[in-house]
Amino acid sequence: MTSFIKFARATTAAALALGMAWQAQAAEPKKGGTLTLLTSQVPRHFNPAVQSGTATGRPGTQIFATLLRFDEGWEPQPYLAESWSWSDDNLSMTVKLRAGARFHDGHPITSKDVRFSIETVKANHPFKTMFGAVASVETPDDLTAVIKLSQTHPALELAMSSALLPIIPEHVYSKLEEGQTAKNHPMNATPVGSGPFKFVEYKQGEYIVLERNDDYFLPGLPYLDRIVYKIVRDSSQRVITMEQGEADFYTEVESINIRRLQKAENLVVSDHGGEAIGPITWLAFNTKRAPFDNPKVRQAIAYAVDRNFIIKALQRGVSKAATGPIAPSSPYYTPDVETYDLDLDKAKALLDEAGLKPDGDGIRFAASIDYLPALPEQQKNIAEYLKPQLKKIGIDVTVRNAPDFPTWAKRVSGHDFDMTMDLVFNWGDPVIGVHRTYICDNIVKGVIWSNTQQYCNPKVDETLTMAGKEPDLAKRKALYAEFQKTVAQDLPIYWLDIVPYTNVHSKKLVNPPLGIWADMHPLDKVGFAE
Amino acid sequence: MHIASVLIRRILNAAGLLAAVLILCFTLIHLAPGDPAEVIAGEMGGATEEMMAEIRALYGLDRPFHVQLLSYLGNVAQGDLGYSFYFNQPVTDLIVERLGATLLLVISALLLAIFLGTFLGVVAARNPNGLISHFVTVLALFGYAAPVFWTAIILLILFASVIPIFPASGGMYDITGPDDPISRALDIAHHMVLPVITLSTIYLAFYSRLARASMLDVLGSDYIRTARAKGLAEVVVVYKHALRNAVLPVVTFAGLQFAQLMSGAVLVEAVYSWPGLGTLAFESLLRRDTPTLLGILFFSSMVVIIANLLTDIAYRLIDPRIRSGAR
Amino acid sequence: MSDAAREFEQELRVESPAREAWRMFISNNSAIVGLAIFTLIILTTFVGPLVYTVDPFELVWAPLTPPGEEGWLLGTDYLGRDLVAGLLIGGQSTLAVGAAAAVITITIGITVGALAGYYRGWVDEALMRVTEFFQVLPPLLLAMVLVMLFEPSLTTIAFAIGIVSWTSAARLTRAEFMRIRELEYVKAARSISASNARIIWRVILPNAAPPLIVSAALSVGTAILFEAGLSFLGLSDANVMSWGKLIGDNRPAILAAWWPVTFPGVAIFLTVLAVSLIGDGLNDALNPKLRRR
Amino acid sequence: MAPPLLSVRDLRVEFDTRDGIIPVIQNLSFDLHAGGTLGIVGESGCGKSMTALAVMGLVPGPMGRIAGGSIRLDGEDLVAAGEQRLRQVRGNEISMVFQEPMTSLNPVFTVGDQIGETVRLHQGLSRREAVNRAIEMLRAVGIPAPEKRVHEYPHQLSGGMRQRVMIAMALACRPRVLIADEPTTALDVTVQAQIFDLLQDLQAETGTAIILITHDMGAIAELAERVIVMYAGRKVEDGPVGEILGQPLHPYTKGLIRCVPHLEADPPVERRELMEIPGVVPGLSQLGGVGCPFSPRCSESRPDCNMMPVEKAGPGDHSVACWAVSEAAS
Repeated sequence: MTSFIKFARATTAAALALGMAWQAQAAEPKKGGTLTLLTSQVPRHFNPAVQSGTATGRPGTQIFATLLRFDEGWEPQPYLAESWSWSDDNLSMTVKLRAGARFHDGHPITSKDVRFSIETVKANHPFKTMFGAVASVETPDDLTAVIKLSQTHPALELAMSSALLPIIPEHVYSKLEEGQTAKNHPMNATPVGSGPFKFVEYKQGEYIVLERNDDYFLPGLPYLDRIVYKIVRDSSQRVITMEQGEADFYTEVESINIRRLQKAENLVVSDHGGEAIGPITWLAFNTKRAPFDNPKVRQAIAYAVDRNFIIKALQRGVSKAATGPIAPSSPYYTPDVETYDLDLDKAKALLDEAGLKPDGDGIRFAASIDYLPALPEQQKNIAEYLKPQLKKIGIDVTVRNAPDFPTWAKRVSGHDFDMTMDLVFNWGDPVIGVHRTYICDNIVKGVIWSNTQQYCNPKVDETLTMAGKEPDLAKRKALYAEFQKTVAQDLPIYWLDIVPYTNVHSKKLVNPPLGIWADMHPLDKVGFAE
Repeated sequence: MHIASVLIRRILNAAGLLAAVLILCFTLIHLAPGDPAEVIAGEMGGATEEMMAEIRALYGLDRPFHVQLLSYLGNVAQGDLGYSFYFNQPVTDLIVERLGATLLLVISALLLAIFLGTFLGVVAARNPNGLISHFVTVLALFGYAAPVFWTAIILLILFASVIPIFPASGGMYDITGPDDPISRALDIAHHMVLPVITLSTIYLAFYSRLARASMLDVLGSDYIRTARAKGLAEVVVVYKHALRNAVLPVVTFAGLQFAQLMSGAVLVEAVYSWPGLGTLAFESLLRRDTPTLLGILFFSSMVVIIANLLTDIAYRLIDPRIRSGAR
Repeated sequence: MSDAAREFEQELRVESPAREAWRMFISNNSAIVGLAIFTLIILTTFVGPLVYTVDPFELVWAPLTPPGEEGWLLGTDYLGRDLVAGLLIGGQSTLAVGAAAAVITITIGITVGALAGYYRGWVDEALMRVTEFFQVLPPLLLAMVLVMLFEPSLTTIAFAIGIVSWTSAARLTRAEFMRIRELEYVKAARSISASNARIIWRVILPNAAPPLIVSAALSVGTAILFEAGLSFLGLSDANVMSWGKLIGDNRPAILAAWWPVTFPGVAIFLTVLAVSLIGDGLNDALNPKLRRR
Repeated sequence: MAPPLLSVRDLRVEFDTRDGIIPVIQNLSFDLHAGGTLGIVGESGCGKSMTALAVMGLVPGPMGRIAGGSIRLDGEDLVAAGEQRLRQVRGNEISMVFQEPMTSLNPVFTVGDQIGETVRLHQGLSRREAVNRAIEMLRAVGIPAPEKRVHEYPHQLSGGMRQRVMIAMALACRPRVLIADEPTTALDVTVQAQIFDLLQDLQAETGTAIILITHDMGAIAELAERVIVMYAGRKVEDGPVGEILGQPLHPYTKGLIRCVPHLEADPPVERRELMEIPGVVPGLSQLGGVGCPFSPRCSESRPDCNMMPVEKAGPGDHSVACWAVSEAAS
């Protein structure tokens, strides 16, 4: 076991305790039953190897098994891999596959499928940092795979769980006809995996039906006969659907509806689960555009924003403060940075220093703010709040409406913006979800969720490169702490808060998915009470 | 004019219209900011420039505009509406299923509106100062003035939450329910009630008023006096002799308003998660899924054209004067 | 133009029908109610903000404060903005969009219809093809595409609505023109060689006006509903308050708070109701056939 | 003499209007004998069509109603009869041909359907029998190729044809009374003559009594045995056709006859040109006054005329309501 995991366990004692408390209650569910989950998202297809995101990830993790799975305490557990071990130099991992495991079409799972899967993900998945360090995968026998790394890569274990590394059958997905690539392979829509549930039917925009894999490699599992994902776009409708008992689980509950759901006698509301995802809501600046190229201006704005108001009033106390680029639920988080608590006088003083004096109407300059056109509570609402709030320090803000994602993405990725609200995921390890936003290399015009702030600090680059491959956890933590302090000072982004993945589930449900990946995790132990 | 030449003329006309719809909309969507590659990249959680280029090349988005347009039109002419960037499916497959749901909703709503509206209108016309007549007037005003999505939300909260007699999760049927044809049909009927009522409200209002005015007109006509002079019972006079003449404007408007009805369906589908073309249109618009969006515009235009044709046929069946080309 | 023609035109422009229409209109109770509501709405939205000066974008109190509490008459919205201010200022833009869209609708409709109905032949044929084109496309879908394309602002929304809704006005105008151009006085005007433009705008149009006025009045209501529908789908201008935007933005909170969605809904309802009552009143007053009933 | 088939006594029909209750027919009495022909003449708006509707029980409600008097068919008072009984009478015992053949037929049904409907209703014929009867009737009214025409729609027929269809429809059940309300007004002159001939032929054949309503004295002269002249809802003169035409007593009747040049065998030289009665028929709101309604237009007007004249018997079987005439007769 790597020191990373030990560290992770130590620093997430709270999460562990909660997980144990939950496990203590857990009883053996009965066999059978249909689990109905609600989602607002419409997946393109079900192969997470070539598609990131929760829409594909949720059903994808039921259909495809991964090598490892993580429990509620950030602890890696055997899954398709019966065991795994690291070489002493941390540059090679040997994975032993479970014997007798088969894909849904009856083909046995071999180490060649593991190699094929890693190669496919490496070539097609947007998170290049996940397997960028993998040099080769050797297959000494059918049940052994040896993953060779070009540099140490502490994030590898996490990247082998959830939706990040689905083991896909080579004999199915290597067959490509003219004009086909892994990304548009027809079998992505009718996937063949080895997970606890098999794909049955997808009615585009309506529902997804999965059924029990009777040949599942974990004996006695899963409990459920069937999983149905119902796509319900409207949040209020999801609430009444749960209240009426027409569904058993949904996550990403809007804060506005939490109180109402808590009152329902048949439901349990929980904010556990999904800790690994780490979605940070932030305000990003275009650091190449005046006056936002001046750190003082960015700091002034940070001082003018009342993070407390956002958390307490706009998010109704549901969210937690995010003070830096790494989510507080991460082992690498440090609270020891400048937090820019509300101070309008300081904000005005900083603007004065920057030479931005108010005119006759008290206006210093005009600026626009964009927002990601999804999750209005976390995006549009805050942008609209900033309009009157920043007026208090003399900034005349125009909210730029983005009717849809492409419009917004075009502006932000094209660097055509002043400020924008955004929501970006940590994805478990900083290497996967954090580096991309701050390194100079990743200033790529036209690519959303690259370093669209165009922030470039060679010192930060150097720190991150070292942190990414540092196997020693104490040192790694120190490096990330340094990184957090620096960017909090430079402030290319003002981090606001993290809205946890609040979920609601039926009281009849046993072992609801409340782990670090929430329902992007095999639901083989979920079932209904007797 | 010869019937065949009329038919050929109409088909040519329809083909021209559809081509115009495709060309204009293709251009419009092309002009919109953002492209599918960005959407796909966004959904994947970001992408490198090479991946974006790869996606664009995969869907031919890197070719010049006119090449894309011509190749698209060429494909449509061969009956191929293309492949959805976003949903990874042939557009025709994607649409055909949704089209059924939308047509089920729209046609049920239209029939309800026509029949109930006509009935109310007739009853109101027979007693222009009676209670029903006032009710029709009030209904007409309210049905017209209340935004349809607003009615939808209120009905949903009222009849799925406060008095939970209809399914809250919307959709067309409950996939977890029994799947024998009869149970499924009943389930669909159960799911249809609120959307159909909501959508028909506006038109119910409209048609009842139209039918009332038209019926008043017809009841004052000479042939109604003739019918009465034959000794026919009032019911026969009204429902046999007057009604068939009075529904003519209703039928005309039903055809003309089919496009508007499809519009209303977009809003109603959005509230009730009805898996129709409206929802699909909105989703594909948000995702710049040009082939799907164009396919929807193509199909809905075609539906409107067919609806107009059917209106003409219905009109001919009801009114012999049109049938023989007189007038 | 000859004296004869001028005299002829003056003869056409008799004052009494307008006066009689007005008499009919004001003797129609529901039309008066409509006019009263409409006047009241105009007055409140345009004069109200001069008296009630709260900024509709200002966060004044806790989000979703119920009506009447803490001195906020209609409560606050999901951000804590005052709903009274939102309704007053929002009403201005909603009414402006409604009026602008109606003007565009009627202008395009009358121009297309008049040219098609007057010139007939290939002009008619061509214009009717264009009309058909706009008639087969579901208006909301087309408007959605247009608004997305040019980004949602009051201007784009008004234009989009106008562009997708003019067809019925065009058909109406065309039918009226076809009917009127065959009437004796038009033939007379033509025989004294009045110009086509003059015949279209000064001779036929005034006589085709009654149904067009009714249609214009009703299209204000339709446009307001349309704006609300687009806002509901998220296609609204974030920097301009409007009733549709209030409904669309507050909709996710409807289970927690009914008021931010209800009040603008009622405002839209009353406005459209008023406009359609006025439209009906005008219809009864201007349509000589109905006048006898 | 046998008792009259249809006997109308003191008929009063009222309408509610914005200006109050207006009597559109007052004190109207007449008799019709089986097989006989009664003409009712007068200008438009004199109440002659309303008389027909009153006999049919079709006074348009709810504004209009029969406010008094009786209409007896074979002694049975139709005013007192229920709606159900009236429906049995309409189209069966009394039927009617309307003024406007162009609009009086329902455009969406075939003429066969419309004729057959009556016999199916009143005589319970089957569909097939009804079609045969319709063909028979169409042949009887002189429509060529009736087997083909029976399946045609009204718009496919000319005006004269349509009026023949109307007559066929009215006579399909062999009614005892046929009311023909201006049956030829909307038709060409040549067609008018054909229709009148047809009516006469059919009457001779079936023995149906006819009430012919018209403003055309020529038609009366040709067809009717008795004539009543109506003005402003009242009967002003009543008598055998020869007497009325030969010796009109009422100034209004005289005026009507003068309008038709050839009826006067030897017109005075100064009346060679077509004559007309000056002034216009009084509007609805002017009905119900106390004076003689014709006096404003009457050349023989006198002070008495501001009181309503009473009906006075003239020579023979002739009566008239005019102050001037009463005096002359006394």
